[in-house]
Amino acid sequence: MSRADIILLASVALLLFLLPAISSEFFISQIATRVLILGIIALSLAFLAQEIGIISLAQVMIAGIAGYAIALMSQNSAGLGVEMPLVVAVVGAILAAGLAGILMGIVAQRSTGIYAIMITLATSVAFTLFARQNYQIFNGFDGLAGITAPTLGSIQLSETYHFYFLCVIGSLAVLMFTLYLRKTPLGLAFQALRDDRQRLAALGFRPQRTVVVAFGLVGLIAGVGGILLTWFNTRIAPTSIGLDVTLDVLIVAIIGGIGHPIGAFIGALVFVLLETFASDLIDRDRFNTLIGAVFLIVILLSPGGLIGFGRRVVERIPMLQTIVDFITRTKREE
Amino acid sequence: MTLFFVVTLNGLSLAALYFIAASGFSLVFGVMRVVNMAHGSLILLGAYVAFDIAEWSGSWVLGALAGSLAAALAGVLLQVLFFNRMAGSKDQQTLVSIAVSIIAADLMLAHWGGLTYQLNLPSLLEGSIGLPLLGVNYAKIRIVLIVAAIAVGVGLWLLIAKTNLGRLIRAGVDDQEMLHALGFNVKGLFIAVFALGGALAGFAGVVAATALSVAPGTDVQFLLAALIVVIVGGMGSIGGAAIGAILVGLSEQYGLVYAPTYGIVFTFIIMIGVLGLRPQGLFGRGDVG
Amino acid sequence: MDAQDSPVLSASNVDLHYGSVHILQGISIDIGALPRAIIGRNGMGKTSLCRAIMGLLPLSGGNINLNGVAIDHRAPDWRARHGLAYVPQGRRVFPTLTVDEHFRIMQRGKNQQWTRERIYDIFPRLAERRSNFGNRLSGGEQQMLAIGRALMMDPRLLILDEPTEGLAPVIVDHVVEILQQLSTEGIAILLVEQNLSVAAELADELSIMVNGQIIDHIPSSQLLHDETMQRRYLGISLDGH
Amino acid sequence: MRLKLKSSMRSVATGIALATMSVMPPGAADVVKIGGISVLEGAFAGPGGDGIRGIELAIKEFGGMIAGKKIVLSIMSSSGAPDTAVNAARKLIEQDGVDIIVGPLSGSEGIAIRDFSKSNQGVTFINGSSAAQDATLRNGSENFFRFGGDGAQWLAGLGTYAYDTLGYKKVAVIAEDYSFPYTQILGFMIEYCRAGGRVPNKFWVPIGNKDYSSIVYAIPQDVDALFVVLGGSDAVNFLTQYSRAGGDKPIIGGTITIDSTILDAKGPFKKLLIGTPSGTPTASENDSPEWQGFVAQYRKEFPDGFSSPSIFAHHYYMSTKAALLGLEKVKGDLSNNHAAYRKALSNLEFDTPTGRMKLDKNRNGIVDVLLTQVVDLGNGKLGNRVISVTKNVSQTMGEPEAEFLAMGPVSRDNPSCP
Repeated sequence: MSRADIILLASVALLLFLLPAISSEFFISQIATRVLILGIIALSLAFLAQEIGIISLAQVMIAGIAGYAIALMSQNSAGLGVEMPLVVAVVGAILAAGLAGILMGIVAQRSTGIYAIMITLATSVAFTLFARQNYQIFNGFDGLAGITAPTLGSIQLSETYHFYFLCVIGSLAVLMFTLYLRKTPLGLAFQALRDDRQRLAALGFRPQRTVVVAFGLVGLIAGVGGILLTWFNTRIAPTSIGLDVTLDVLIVAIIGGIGHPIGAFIGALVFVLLETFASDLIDRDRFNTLIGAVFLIVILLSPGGLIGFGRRVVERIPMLQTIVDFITRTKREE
Repeated sequence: MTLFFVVTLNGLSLAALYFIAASGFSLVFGVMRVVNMAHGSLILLGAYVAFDIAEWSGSWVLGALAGSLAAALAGVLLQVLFFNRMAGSKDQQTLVSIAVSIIAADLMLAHWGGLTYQLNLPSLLEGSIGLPLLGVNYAKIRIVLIVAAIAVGVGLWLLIAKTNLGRLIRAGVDDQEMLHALGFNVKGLFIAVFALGGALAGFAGVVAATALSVAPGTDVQFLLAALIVVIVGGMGSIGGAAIGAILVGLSEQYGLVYAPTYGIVFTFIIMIGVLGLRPQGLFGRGDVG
Repeated sequence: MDAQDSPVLSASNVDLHYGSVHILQGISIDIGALPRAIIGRNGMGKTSLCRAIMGLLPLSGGNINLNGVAIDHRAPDWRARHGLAYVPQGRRVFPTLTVDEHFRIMQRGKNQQWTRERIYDIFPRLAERRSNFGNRLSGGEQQMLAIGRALMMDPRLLILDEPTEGLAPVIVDHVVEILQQLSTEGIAILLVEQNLSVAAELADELSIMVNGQIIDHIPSSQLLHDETMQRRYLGISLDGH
Repeated sequence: MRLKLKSSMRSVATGIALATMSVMPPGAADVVKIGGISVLEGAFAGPGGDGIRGIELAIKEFGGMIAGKKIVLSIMSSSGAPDTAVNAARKLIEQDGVDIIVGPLSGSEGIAIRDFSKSNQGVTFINGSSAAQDATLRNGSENFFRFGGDGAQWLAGLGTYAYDTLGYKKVAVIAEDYSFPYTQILGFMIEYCRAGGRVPNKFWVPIGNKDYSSIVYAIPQDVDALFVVLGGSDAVNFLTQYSRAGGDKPIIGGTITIDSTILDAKGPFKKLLIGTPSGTPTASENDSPEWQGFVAQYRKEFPDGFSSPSIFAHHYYMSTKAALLGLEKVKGDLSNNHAAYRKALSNLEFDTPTGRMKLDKNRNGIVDVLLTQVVDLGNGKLGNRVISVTKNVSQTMGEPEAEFLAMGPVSRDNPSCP
């Protein structure tokens, strides 16, 4: 991680930990917590898009696989699965997501552009439909309910603030993971893959294997999001990971822009605020028009997402530019 | 055995509907490299307008014309208002079309309500005919559907291969700037392509509203079908779209009858299989990024 | 420039920037009945000048008149319809159109002077290959096709950007012959070349372009025989490219 | 209560942060806040919108005031999916501070809200039109009430009528593959099978399927009728394709197959519905003055609504009215986690447009159900004629509870009598 990233992460962490002191319980549970969970899942999409240039619409499905895994390894309303110790369940669920990512990567390893989007979308829809039709494992349309975040000693993680802090920690962890990954040789191989598959091969990497590894790693990120999502909703069902959720996550990643991992969370914030308050801002029947219009404006005005927009604003304001220059200069000294 | 043949025929006639829905989408993609996610909205709009006009005039033909025309106009508006201004960025065009489809769905809901709409069949197409050899009755409209799809397919092929507009479209895809420098108004040409793609979408809506029915959500349903068909067949290839439509239509109908529980998953498995083995689709060119 | 000649095209003080790079710097040129040739090395701005005249690149200064009328605000298609025809570097024929289809899209009506048949007359080779697609032609055939389709605009001025690049010598001779013939038929010609002998054969005077400026006009015969001058201005020799 | 205190302490900060967004009516003590959850987008938007009309109708009937307090209504849309219903409820509770929630619309949403209600004791939940059996029968929640009954109850009398009166010995079922149709089919089959009828085939159609042409040909020729539990465009498509293929078996409909949301749909398929028997609490041609008064009120308030209120409008109306009557009984006292209020709701007995309403011990409605038949009203309008009334239908369809529960939860294969 660069010093600029450390400064950024530290300030974000500080802000997130102080947030409960200045906002309502509603804001914490319905806005902030959802933003973080959505942000984590969107980050797995945005990171893949940025690092290897492939937009995967399978990330929500992969999160859902972790969600189903944690549900099946916990007590649930349908009485399906086997209850496991917490550590086994959590690690198992994240690994399941990683494995699902690897499988997705193997299937999609040769695809690029619109075809990569479509093969991941098809896989995601196929899984969702399978889960909806299957009652033996997935309990069909109704899915699995009654899954609460666990209690660690005396700390009840399902309590609003505890769960929020859990999500903050999860978000910071995946952010650090992605920022760290970018600087490793593997991260550099990813970027080479994005820029020129042939050149990567010339460097001695096997492009398709690198794609699979990348899918596996972002699968782990989506897995973290999936577990938190399932604990947050206390349930998982095919509709939790359906086509509209998949498109929501895509929109979040796009609004945020794919320039910096933090963008996914900024996109999530805009999205959740809109989704929650659109019906207050406008005659309730037409809230979707408002949501669509805002997306349209964001896309038309800032091709690089809000991160790109932010960059342009910074360039216009000398003081901010000085600060950024300062940070980037310290980065160069490293 | 009779059931198998009838189901096959059903699969083919459903494929015909999907092909019509996908043809405009594929055309616009083939020419402009725009993945127009608002294509489903154009289909639904065409159906609604066709219903209103058919109801008002009592004529299915007038309704169908009006529906196609309305969708063509909407397609032109999309091109003029949005796509034209961001010619460079394909991703951005796709995203804009998603945003437009969200708004369009909501506005159409506001105007036409949540009801289901079905168009009156022209009396010529009502009822069923006996199928020789099989000894069952079969709906005329579904036979007509297959004929209509073949007509659309052949018409599109003739248009692209044999007419001056088709030549200009191909030249525009090859080298837009050169065509411009040879004295052609390229913007106008692309508007024409969008009008044609929109008209095909509107016609698909008319056909869907006649053979089945339309309601909120029909837009997404047909967009998804068109996407799958075109992706399996290969973006921008009319022949590919036909093959893709047949694969999808057949798998849906076989699945429905022979494997009701998981049949619905088949289509997507086929799509995953095709793209896994041939990432550019069955008939796609490899140059799509 | 001969005095009785009122120019078809006249560019004065044309400036063009690409980003912060000043590509054309105050170029002035008149093109009348006699062919004009501009020579210069790669990257000197020759292609940019052609594109600017065609309207494919926006000027940042100066102006261009066609038959005495300012056309700076006109789009490429307008310019093409009003007498400018462009044969670009690299030919840029349409790969998915056949030879015949290239000409068919250029057909406008009865009053057209240059018809398909006339093009096939001067390029019999193309008539033989009329149903071949653009990407299935040799370089020479592509060049004939590019010239042919430009002619179908019935141009007042033909702008050719390195038309002999990469062609076999016998084809080069044929192209030059055709251009000379066109010139005698009253079509103004602007030729941009690296090949000194081709340029010299077509035009009596050569304009020399260096770093976005036309630095000198020299009679062809003089430049052809003065190797020192060739090296000084062009860094090239007769044997060319 | 800790929850509430915290939120008021922080309300100042929120007010600044969300100045433009938060809805904070003045004099919060003098209002009672009600939240509505329905589906206002996608395929269910028609039914969902009518549900909201029902809520508004009930509030209007009370003049917008109850027990001296002003009624403040907040609406949230769900997508028909369980998660979105829960998120809508959270927003209504935590942001808008509602005391009572009316909703949701569909089966799986209802079960999700029932689960959610268990951890939100500060709020009382009154079901809208969601009709999955298990929302109240198994695993009920003390603060989740369902006045409208479930999907099985709505078809009371239909199975017996089909076997005894219409003489159908064998029926094939065509239905969408999820919990609401399962529940409706149970309601039909429990009587039909007991009477001696047989259901040799059930054709489960995946949600989202629109082309039924092949199902049409797979239906065996030796059945006497088809029992069709499809809603919206699915019903339209099936009936059209069945008829165009020359199918001529009589149709028996599920409740949503003959609801005004379909009878009002536009197109020629409508004539295919004429004569279809079904069961529902709401029938347009119900002559009772209560129902006719309700229809008149509905038509007056919502000229752009359906020609007759749908089951969604009625159920949301009835649920909202129950909520308000309960408030009236306790004079708006919601203290002590609504203890008195919930007691009042549990014991509430009141007249609805569809008969007298009271709850069983699981807080599920004991309803009067109409056996109906679709009739042509002229001018291209369809309605439902009442054939007979079954009063006081309980959730166990008249069976002893233990025996009923022993049959196990409804599914694709339960019940079965091939």
